[in-house]
Amino acid sequence: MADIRIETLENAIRIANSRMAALEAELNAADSKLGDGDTGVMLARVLGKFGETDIGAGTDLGAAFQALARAAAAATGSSLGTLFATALLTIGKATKGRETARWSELSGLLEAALDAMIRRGGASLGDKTVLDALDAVVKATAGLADAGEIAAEASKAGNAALAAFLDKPCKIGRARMFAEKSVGIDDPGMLGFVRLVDALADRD
Amino acid sequence: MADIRIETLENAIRIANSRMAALEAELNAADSKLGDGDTGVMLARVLGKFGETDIGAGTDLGAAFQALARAAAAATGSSLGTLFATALLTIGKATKGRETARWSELSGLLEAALDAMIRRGGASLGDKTVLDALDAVVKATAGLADAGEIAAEASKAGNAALAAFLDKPCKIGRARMFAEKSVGIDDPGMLGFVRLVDALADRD
Amino acid sequence: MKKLMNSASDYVDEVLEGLVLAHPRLSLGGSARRVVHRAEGMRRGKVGIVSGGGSGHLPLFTGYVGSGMLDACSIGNVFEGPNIDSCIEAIKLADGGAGVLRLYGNYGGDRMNFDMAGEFLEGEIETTTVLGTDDIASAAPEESAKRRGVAGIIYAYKMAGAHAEEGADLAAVTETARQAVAATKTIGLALSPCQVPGSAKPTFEIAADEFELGMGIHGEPGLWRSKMKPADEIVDEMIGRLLAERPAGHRGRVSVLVNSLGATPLEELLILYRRACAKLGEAGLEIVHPLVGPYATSMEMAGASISICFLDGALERLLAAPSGSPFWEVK
Amino acid sequence: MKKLMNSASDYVDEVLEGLVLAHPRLSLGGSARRVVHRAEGMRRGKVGIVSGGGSGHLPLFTGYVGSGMLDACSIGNVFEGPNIDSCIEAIKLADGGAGVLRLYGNYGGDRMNFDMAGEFLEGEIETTTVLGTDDIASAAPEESAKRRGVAGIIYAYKMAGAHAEEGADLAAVTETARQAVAATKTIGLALSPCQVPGSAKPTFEIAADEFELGMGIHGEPGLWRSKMKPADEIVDEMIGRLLAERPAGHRGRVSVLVNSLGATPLEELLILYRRACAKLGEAGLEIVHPLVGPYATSMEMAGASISICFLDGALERLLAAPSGSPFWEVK
Ligand SMILES: Nc1ncnc2c1ncn2[C@@H]1O[C@H](COP(=O)(O)OP(=O)(O)O)[C@@H](O)[C@H]1O
Ligand SMILES: Nc1ncnc2c1ncn2[C@@H]1O[C@H](COP(=O)(O)OP(=O)(O)O)[C@@H](O)[C@H]1O
Ligand SMILES: [Mg+2]
Ligand SMILES: [Mg+2]
Ligand SMILES: [Mg+2]
Ligand SMILES: [Mg+2]
Repeated sequence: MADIRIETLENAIRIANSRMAALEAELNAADSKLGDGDTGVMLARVLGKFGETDIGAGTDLGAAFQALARAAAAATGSSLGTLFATALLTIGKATKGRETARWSELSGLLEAALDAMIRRGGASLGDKTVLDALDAVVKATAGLADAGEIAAEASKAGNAALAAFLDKPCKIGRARMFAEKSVGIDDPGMLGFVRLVDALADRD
Repeated sequence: MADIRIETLENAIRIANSRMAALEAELNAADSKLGDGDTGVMLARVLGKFGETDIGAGTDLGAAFQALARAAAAATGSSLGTLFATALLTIGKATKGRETARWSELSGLLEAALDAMIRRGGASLGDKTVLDALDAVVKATAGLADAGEIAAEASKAGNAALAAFLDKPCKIGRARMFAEKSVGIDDPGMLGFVRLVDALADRD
Repeated sequence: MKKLMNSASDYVDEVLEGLVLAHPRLSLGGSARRVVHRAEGMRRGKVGIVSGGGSGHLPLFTGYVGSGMLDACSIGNVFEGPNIDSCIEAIKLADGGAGVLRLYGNYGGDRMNFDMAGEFLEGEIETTTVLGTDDIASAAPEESAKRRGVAGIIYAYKMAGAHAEEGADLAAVTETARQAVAATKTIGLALSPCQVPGSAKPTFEIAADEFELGMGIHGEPGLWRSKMKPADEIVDEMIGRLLAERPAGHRGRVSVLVNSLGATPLEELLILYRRACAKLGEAGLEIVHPLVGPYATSMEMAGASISICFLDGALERLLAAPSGSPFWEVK
Repeated sequence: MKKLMNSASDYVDEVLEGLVLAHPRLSLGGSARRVVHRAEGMRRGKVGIVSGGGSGHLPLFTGYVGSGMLDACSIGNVFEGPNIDSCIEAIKLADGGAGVLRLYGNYGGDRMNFDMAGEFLEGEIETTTVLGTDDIASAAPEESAKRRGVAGIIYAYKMAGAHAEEGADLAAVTETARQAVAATKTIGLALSPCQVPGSAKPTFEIAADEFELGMGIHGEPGLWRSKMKPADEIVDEMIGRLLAERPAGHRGRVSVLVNSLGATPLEELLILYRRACAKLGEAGLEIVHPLVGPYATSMEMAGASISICFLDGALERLLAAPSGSPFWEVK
């Protein structure tokens, strides 16, 4: 399969946006169990803005990622949205000036994004957040070079993380106070991430 | 039958109070169609206060009426309550110092009360208020001397007034604005008065 | 409807106790503790101004007791007029020897009790009366004297109060109140009802997607109901109806009050106010001293009213004068 | 839930436009018009104070911009943090050359964006941070630094703001804010939810006869639910929990804030305040400068919070100092 290029990104944004139509309500519902119920509406807005952002004009893949980071940061100041922007900015810096990236680089790029998100948000792996699913994807895709294989392994790993954390208590934010209540409930950020990875891997 | 005396009053208050249990909701509902829905709760409170007012100690019938007037005036400042207090005060003044009144005097006493209520409230006969039912009772009981006959005629006249006004428009207060809406609806003050007269006449 | 209260029968008394605890410039008096008056007492020689009415409309009426506004208020049960004793006591507490203006909304019970109180005090305290009649939905223009008083009455409190504070005599203060009432027009809209404490039912019913224009502050029926519309459309109709009552010869400066009936949050009031500004601007009117917030409520009723006070030079000067009431301070 | 608005996407922008129209001392700025700041600009040499957060909490945060309080606020969408650009712009607008204190509630998005804004301005504007953490239901006392900031943060605005106005330097203003936060404890209760504009559902569900103690201001779950109880019983538990957090060595003077979450009317707040006074009196505490009203809301949510600010001499002096913000004026 071809390298990662701006069209790859544009295609992913289209897929994510069409998946969001149904996912929005699911994420809102998940967040409303212990949070404020806005994960879905926020993510839909951010992905919608991506769809409106023109990233196809140039040939700089890094610049495209950075444009998306700016779009996310302009569209919201919520926790997940800001972490999303942080991740995109990090990947953008790493691919700045390049026309393409190889699929074999993806795991490393995601790992850099993960580190930046940990630094920015102050949460730790194991806290039951989007970070844990991303971490699982980083690990499962390390060393892989084939886009199809990466998609399949990422999806498998994300779902495995979701399942593994379902019965663990949440350790951040207000939900921490209700650690027992968070047992048996998916973290909305993790859920959103895994569902979108599934959609990109065509495994809805 | 005996004359009107303080015990007659006490007995009437007991009857009115027990009738009020079911009447309260009916009057609130009637008032909520075009008014603020409080006729029943206010009247129940006023009659409840009457039950707590000690009027049996002395032998002055007029003083008893005046004590009730004060109780009503203390319990509410609503239109109907204030008119009720006005009526009781007027009858109290007319019977001041007397131990009894004859039943044949009742129509005249009520007429004096009606005049005072018209002066106080500024409404006219025909406006579709409690005044119209009272006026009908005054007229129907004029010249009668027997308690039983008075009760029967009062009840008949009150209900006839209620029926006659049902399809007329209300001409006072905010309901005036919705004159067409008030057609087919009982005036809550008139309804309360007639229902209580029925109860006193034992014609529930 | 849920209420944070102890019992229906203690509701009003506990509210008033809380009010004077929270606002030490207010005092609770009267034989039944149903009069709120200025804690510092009346200044000799100043014309007194009393108002009053049923409970359930805070900050009306009591919240406007203070220097440059009201001197005393008599308070009735929820949505009932104040009783005669409290009216008598309020007038006495507002008596500084220069007469007392009775300034309250045009409701049957209130009127009868304030009238009786005045008769009772005849020969003792000189009194005059001005009735608030700003609710344009409560009677046609030809019958404007029959209209009810709603939120817009606070303009009359402010202007008459400032005039009295300056030392104007009873006739002049009364005339100012009369002019302020004549200059002020209000229209309201309701989204959801309130419930009188102790009552089994809300004051009215309305569908989850409907609103009513022109509803009274106790839930009395309004002009029409409709499915929810964009706020700007609603404001356009409200402003249109208010401007239709613009006094002949008015010169172009107005104050505007966008008032919450209780549950409607400040966010929504500001959306209404934004549009009201635009429409008044289009009509060539200039807004001074706008008021946006809960100024006259019906407990937890959702909805809002818009009042326009069509100013002249004298009224505008009095509007800007100092006042020290807890819910409308001007320094 | 019915809302007087035009569209969900215009909600925040129109609210902010209405706000600055109604309060000319406030200005709307920033590239996306999501910063509210003092219209008269920053005084050179004064420490700046910025706050901010999601929309839907008026008069928080923007209503406390004014002399002796905040200098600028960055505003996010409803219940979302302010974005990084608005945080950067707010800090710049609050810069008078003496550094800027970032003083806001302890919410993830707000924190990340204010942090990034500070990093972005490193070397250009000196910044410090104090997080509001007054909600005692949001974490155990051992983890009080993890608590969320709710209504009680306005005490920190007031005290730090007064100190900055007096000319204190950044370190001193920051320390005052820290002390004010440490001295203030809040607990809330909810009766009914609100709805985020554009969302299909209310933020939570609760039975018609239930209330929840300790609920978060976005509807996050609280400590327990129960059938409705008499107000005094509810207040007793709230005050009991707040007094359990009374700082060691506190001398006995407090301020109290009884705050409406939006739809709960002033009448009910006063019933709560009346009982709070009695309980604090029993505990030997004296109340100064009480606040009763809608100070920090969640749009049309019904419910209330009680905050106690345990004063010392320095904090009390700053509490009483003048301030000119639209929703908390002291003269
Ligand atoms: N500090 C953090 N570190 C990592 N992930 C976080 C952090 N805070 C929140 N999240 C993620 O964001 C999700 C919540 O997102 P969202 O509802 O948009 O934010 P908010 O809490 O601002 O409403 C959580 O489910 C979690 O996965
Ligand atoms: N001015 C008046 N003259 C005669 N009757 C009146 C007058 N005002 C009200 N009423 C009577 O009182 C009734 C309403 O009473 P109530 O609901 O207690 O008063 P309020 O209008 O103060 O809520 C009306 O149905 C009418 O019969
Ligand atoms: Mg959320
Ligand atoms: Mg009524
Ligand atoms: Mg009434
Ligand atoms: Mg959020």
